[in-house]
Amino acid sequence: MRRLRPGTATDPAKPLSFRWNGTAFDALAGDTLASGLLANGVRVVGSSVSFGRPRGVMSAGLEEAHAFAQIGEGGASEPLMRATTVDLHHGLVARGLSTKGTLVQGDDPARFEKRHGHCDVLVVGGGPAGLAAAWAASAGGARVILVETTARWGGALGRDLELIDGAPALAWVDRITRDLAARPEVTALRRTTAAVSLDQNGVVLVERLPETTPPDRIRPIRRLWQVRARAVVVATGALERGVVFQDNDRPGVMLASAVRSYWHLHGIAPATVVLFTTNDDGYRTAFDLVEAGVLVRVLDARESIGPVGEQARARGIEVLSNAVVAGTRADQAGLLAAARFQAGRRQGEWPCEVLAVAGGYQPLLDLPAQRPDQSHRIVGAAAGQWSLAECLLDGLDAGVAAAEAVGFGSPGPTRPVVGPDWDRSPGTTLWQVPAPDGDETRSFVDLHRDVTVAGLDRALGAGVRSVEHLKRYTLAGTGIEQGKSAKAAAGAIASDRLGSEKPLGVSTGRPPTEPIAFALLAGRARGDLFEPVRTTPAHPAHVAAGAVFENVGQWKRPRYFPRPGETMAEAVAREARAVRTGVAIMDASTLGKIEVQGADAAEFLDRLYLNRLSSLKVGRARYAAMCRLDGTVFDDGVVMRLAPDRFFVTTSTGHAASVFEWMEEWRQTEWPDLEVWTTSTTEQWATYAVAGPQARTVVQSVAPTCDLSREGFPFLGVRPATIAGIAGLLARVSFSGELAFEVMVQSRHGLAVWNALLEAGTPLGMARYGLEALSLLRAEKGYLIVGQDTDADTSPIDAGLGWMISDKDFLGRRSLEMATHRRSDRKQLVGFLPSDPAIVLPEGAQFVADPTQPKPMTMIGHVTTSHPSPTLGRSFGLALVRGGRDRIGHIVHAPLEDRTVAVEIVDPVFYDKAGARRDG
Amino acid sequence: MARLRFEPVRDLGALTAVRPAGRGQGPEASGARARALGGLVAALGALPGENRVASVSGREVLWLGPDEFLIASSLENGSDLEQVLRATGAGAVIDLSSNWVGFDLAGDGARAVLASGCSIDFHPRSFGVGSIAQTSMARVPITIWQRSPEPSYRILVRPSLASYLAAWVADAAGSLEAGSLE
Amino acid sequence: MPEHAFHNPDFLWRNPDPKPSYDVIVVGGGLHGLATGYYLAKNHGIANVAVVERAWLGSGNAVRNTTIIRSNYLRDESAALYEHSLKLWETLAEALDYDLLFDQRGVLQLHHSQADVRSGTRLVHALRLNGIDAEWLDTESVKEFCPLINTSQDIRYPVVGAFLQRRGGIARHDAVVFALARAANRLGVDLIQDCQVTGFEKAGDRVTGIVTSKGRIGAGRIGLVGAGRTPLLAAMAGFPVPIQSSPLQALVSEIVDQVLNCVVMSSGVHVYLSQAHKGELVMGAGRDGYTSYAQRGSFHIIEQQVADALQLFPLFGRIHLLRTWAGIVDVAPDASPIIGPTPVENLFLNCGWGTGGFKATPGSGWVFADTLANGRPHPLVVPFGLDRFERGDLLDEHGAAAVAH
Amino acid sequence: MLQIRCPWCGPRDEPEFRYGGEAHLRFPGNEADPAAWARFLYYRDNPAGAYRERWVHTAGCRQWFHVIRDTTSHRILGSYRLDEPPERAR
Ligand SMILES: Cc1cc2nc3c(=O)[nH]c(=O)nc-3n(C[C@H](O)[C@H](O)[C@H](O)COP(=O)(O)OP(=O)(O)OC[C@H]3O[C@@H](n4cnc5c(N)ncnc54)[C@H](O)[C@@H]3O)c2cc1C
Ligand SMILES: NC(=O)c1ccc[n+]([C@@H]2O[C@H](COP(=O)([O-])OP(=O)(O)OC[C@H]3O[C@@H](n4cnc5c(N)ncnc54)[C@H](O)[C@@H]3O)[C@@H](O)[C@H]2O)c1
Ligand SMILES: Cc1cc2nc3c(=O)[nH]c(=O)nc-3n(C[C@H](O)[C@H](O)[C@H](O)COP(=O)(O)O)c2cc1C
Ligand SMILES: [Zn+2]
Repeated sequence: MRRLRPGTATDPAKPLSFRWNGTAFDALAGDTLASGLLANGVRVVGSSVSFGRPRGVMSAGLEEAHAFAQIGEGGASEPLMRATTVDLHHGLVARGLSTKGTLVQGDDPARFEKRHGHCDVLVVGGGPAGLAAAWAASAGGARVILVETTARWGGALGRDLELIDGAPALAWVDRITRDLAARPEVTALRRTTAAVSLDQNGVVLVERLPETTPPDRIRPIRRLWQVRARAVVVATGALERGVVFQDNDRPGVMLASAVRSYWHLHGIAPATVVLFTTNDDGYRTAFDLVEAGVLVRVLDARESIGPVGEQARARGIEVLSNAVVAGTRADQAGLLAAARFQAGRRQGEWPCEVLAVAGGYQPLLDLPAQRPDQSHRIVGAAAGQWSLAECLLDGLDAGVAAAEAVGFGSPGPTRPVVGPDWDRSPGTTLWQVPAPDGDETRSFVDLHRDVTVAGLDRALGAGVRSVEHLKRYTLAGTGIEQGKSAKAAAGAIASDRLGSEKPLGVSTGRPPTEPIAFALLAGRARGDLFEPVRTTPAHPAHVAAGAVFENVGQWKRPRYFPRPGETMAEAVAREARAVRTGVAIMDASTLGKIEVQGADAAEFLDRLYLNRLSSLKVGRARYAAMCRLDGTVFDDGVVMRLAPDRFFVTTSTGHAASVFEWMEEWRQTEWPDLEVWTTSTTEQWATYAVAGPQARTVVQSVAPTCDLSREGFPFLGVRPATIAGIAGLLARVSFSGELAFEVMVQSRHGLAVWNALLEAGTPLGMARYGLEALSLLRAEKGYLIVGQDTDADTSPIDAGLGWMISDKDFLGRRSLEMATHRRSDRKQLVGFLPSDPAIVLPEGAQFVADPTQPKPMTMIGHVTTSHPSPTLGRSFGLALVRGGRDRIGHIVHAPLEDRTVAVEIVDPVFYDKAGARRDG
Repeated sequence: MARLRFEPVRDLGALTAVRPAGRGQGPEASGARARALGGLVAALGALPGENRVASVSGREVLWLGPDEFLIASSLENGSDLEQVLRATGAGAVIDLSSNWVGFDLAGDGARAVLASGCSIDFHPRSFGVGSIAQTSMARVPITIWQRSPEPSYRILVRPSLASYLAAWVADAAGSLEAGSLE
Repeated sequence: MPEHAFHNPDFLWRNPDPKPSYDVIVVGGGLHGLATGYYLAKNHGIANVAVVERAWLGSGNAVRNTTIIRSNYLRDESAALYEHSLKLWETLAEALDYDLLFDQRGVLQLHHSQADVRSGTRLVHALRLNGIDAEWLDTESVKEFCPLINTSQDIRYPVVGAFLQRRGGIARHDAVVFALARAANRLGVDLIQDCQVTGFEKAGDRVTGIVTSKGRIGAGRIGLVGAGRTPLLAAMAGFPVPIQSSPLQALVSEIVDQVLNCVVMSSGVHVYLSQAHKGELVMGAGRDGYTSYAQRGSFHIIEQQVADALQLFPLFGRIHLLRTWAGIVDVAPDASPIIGPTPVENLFLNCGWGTGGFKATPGSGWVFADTLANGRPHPLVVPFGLDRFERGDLLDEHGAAAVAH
Repeated sequence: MLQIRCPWCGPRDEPEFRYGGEAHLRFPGNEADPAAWARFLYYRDNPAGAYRERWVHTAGCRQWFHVIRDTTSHRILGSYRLDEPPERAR
């Protein structure tokens, strides 16, 4: 094929060049990669996946099953692009592929973005039906989005020479698109494919933005739209079908409509064409190419060729009726050289450069097929309307109806006059021409997956009767174009060969209608924007102090604060020692905080927590825990009573959201009569724990007016206080067992107060401590961390929180009364001491009673927390152990990979059992 | 003309949440509710309708849900407001001044930037001056309302998530300037 | 045969009309139903068996799963069951005389937080003592084992470690359907497709047959293996099941050169993926929250899982999403299967495999065939009975692996 | 992706909501017998067809409400407030 003139889609004033398999070629703006290759006489684009046969361009659109290319270079290289849907730009680099792509390591500078869109009416497809629908729908002011996957409007009108209102149809297209552009509420997007159909009239669009080689780092090259429409009109048209015959995959065998497209849109034509048609529409290709001086001969599968065929003969075109292509002959390179035909009893061979196949049209319904029960309006060729006049009217009517359905009138559009209409008689349905020699191993049904009629036969012979098994046995329809052209053929040919009266149909269609790059699906959510990092007000100070951070959900929390040269173990030991012997400070701002207010607040909390909180006095705090309904531990925290009708509740960092939601759920759905309200105040407050024997001194120096004495501010007291000049709250709660104050100030002052506390503590050598030291300190006191020392089976009784359970009702109580919760072999939280005090057991290590038993061993528990303790001068830990409390004082064994460690089960409180130190 | 302005709100003032008393059904509850709402109207000058913002005497009263309002006021009248509201017999009053930080987003490109991460329709036909929504932007929870037809929007976001949201918006604004987001 | 096409046998199965009655009817022609039919004939000599399937064999989750096979479950009861299954996988291709492309390329479960690490190490220790292979890998070793993974510590959720089950891997799911069906068919089991069960016939509390779209069929014993549609079947039989049916989605890319040498799962960054034999990437994430029988899910789940995957595999940026789909999975409150007798005599239940039953295929068929043949639960499944919910003895697997596939 | 109408805020995309399963369940109280308790904890209706279910608008007004949705098509027949009867679904 050669370019004989510019086409309607190409701009001779804008030449460009691109590289294909290392060679530079010239083309024009408006070319696709496929037209660019054809214009340069490139006939072989790649090779077939199973048999390595040469393959060329067979279509002009999204149904392309041959011409796959790897586009771009380095990290920006993109595999398996259909040459027919890639718009050429200057400098583009591409190479041909079989059906396997390549991934290339390297930086990909390209950007991809996403966007939400909203409209009254979404019209998919910019052919005559879609244009008419969008035009009519938007006339009354409705918001309309119109999308077209190719670079140009008009759909079939680009390849079919038609007249509308007495002028070439493309003039009508221009007029309509100009009207649309002038309407402010219309968004008309070319190079945009409707790819995914969502429930409730959502549609995901893929928009291709202008690209450069190499890509720049700012302008996105593709955009994923998520559109919500109030009505959707589908005008996606129809695809021309091929016909399966022997050696139907040769480069040069093309769809007749594609041959016509390349001629009209790109000015490209072959020297000789054999048209194999089953219908009148195919003759358009013959007529248009003859005018271009191409030698055209026609094989018409119908018994009688009808008036259009007669017209062709009258124009000097050789036409054989009752004629089919039985096979093709190739030259030495495997390229099409001739079509072998059978016409009645006559057999023969016509040499040709292109064999154009017109097998009739198949509505393209891959979008609505994704949600069969959606109420999309399907119009035009997609709805089986074959004449332009019908397509236009169908589109106009659907546009008006859609606008009216969403409350917009329409001025009653004028109906365009089409004509003279293309004279046509219905075609004959022909899916396959049997191979004359009976060898169907080269009659390709799915050209992409190399599935042949012989392959279908094999599947049927094996007992396959469902089109879905057929697909999975042969792989027909599983390629890049998802069988847009092959699926129907596979089902029809198989039905035919089975002689079954019930057609097998087509295999299920799924999203997306065109492949979507992973990078586009991620959009901006990559790198730093992948997911939020949540930081506390004092975060900059932690960074400056050299903290090592840990991800806790989305939060960054200091794990420890190493001094130069310190290992983690050393830093943690130092931090913990500071708490035990001096003073240290930790940022606890990520704790969840909830304010519960209202006359029934106390009753509400009583129903949620194990403990009775209505008895809590104003100005006092209580450690409290709650269960799930199944009686397992959900969360723990401190409940503080600020006023008779006001409580301040803390939750663990990880459960802040779920506890809040849990409270709201019960408040709204079960207890709508309680006068109570909950508000999440997690970020209203910055919270710092100042812990250690010297804590009082430090806090006193920033809260000079507050009575912090042992008597004046007893353990579990809560009171408003001015801290470093900022009004806040002080609470005497302790998770380390030492004297400790929890300082709460509004988070906007958090950093300043943190710095003030640090400054106040400096003379006393106050340390910062992180999560590791915290975990160690609290474990020495036997305080559990929900989720670490408990799992999905642990009840509060198992966890040693049974003392909290009051005689009132609370959520989960019913489950705790079940027999299973009273079993003595439940896993209970206990302490343990390795027999060798230098051995720190790994967390997660399992305990057995008898270490000599063969595998699978009977495990009786596992380590939940394990540390070396500078305070105890030895290793220790917490564990969940079957019947653990009865095993206190007994030895169990932890078989590790390289040795077995004996450990003694002990009470979980290791330090200051009497609780003497918390008052300082 | 600047196509887009995006800046942190330096002084967001005081934010006070209020929940009218009178939950549940029955005449007693609805009486309490009517009294609470009446008290709030008296104290604030007006209450907004559903999904609306009422701006009265320098305060903005935001509808957040069927039983929740958030009042944004300058810091000075903020602190006594809490007492005033409590005195109206409202069910719950709570200071949230530090629970949120604010951004203002304004200009031609504002809607396009919002559309890069928020699924709400900001077209003037469905969201105009005085409209408010709690939703998410870039998967971060936000409260957003339109303050002028320019359009200009105020966005509240949790302090811990503010820098992420700002980075997202800056990135989207970059695309906008490059001419791709229009 | 080139690697992207498969070798399928010349004969798979007969397509018989149902007989008036069978000794055993298995309702559900998925993997577990087919395996049950196969083992009834093979292990118990009961060949007067029908497997009835409402659509085509495998049309449920059998053809929809991401094919991850492993046995590294935390609970002793689960570990025993899945390990039994994994051992059967190791000889299944030979037993069925069919290349299942069972490939023990290793399953790597990545951890991204200290909390993850804790549950991961717990699992490794438990598995070792249960005699199941498990290795803990630090970040360096992860990089070595699977160089494609981004182990940079600068990403949002860096990899802090992983555990590896080398005996884990993937198989070709369609081949397993074909192979089990062919083997069952060979042993005389009738595979009856397009045969929807619409009711049960009972004599008192005893079930005596099924009512189907192809008429009534009598049965001695009946096994329900209907996966996502179990609640509907149970309702027909007159008892409830604690199952939620919801969509679980998966996706594939187009075919690219082999680059990924193992199965990668990540709980913190919610995704699991592998590269199938043809070369497509196969990927899944968590299930959609809502109840559904529509075999499709919500697209934002797909978008999120792909963004997650790109954190770990930046190389996949320009790969294309080719196809997405969903299966309807049956999930019990504790995410463990339910196997055993039902309140109806002679009617047995096998369901609740949820998001992770592909790996259990041979094991499930084995124990369920035994249960049906003997009319009492196989010893391995005693803890998995329907009665555990009333007792409160749940078998929660969530604790161990946040993703259970 | 579903689009759900919050009775308070109007139609919003699914990620703004959290699913709450079967609607109109009654908490049997802590006196329930074991069977009734297990029912309440673990058993939910799972119809193929119209399903009354609960959702909560977590990213919006945080209100719980009811939705009637067809589980075979995802078509939503309406939503209604907690204090409204199903007939009021819109
Ligand atoms: C996306 C996805 C990914 C997964 N990934 C994995 C994984 O990586 N690893 C893993 O181990 N597991 C995975 N699973 C889970 C696994 O697929 C299932 O647990 C397993 O397939 C269930 O067993 P089955 O094959 O017998 O079920 P199904 O194939 O669903 O079989 C049930 C059969 O019963 C039939 N049936 C139902 N009702 C009737 C009726 N009334 N009459 C007649 N027949 C009926 C159905 O049509 C169906 O064919 C995944 C599942 C999904 C959906
Ligand atoms: N004579 C015949 O046998 C015959 C058969 C079929 C069609 N036709 C002619 O074709 C025309 C049909 O008009 P029409 O408007 O219905 O169809 P059309 O084919 O003209 O237009 C459909 C448009 O939708 C686009 N499209 C397809 N899928 C898309 C997607 N997912 N997203 C975005 N865009 C997508 C296509 O690129 C195309 O431009 C008429 O002129 C008719 O006469 C004739
Ligand atoms: C492991 C695996 C690999 C798959 N590979 C492909 C593939 O290469 N091409 C394809 O179109 N579909 C592929 N699929 C998806 C199936 O085509 C199909 O979507 C899936 O079996 C669900 O069936 P349904 O979509 O017909 O409902 C694959 C599925 C699985 C489970
Ligand atoms: Zn709402």
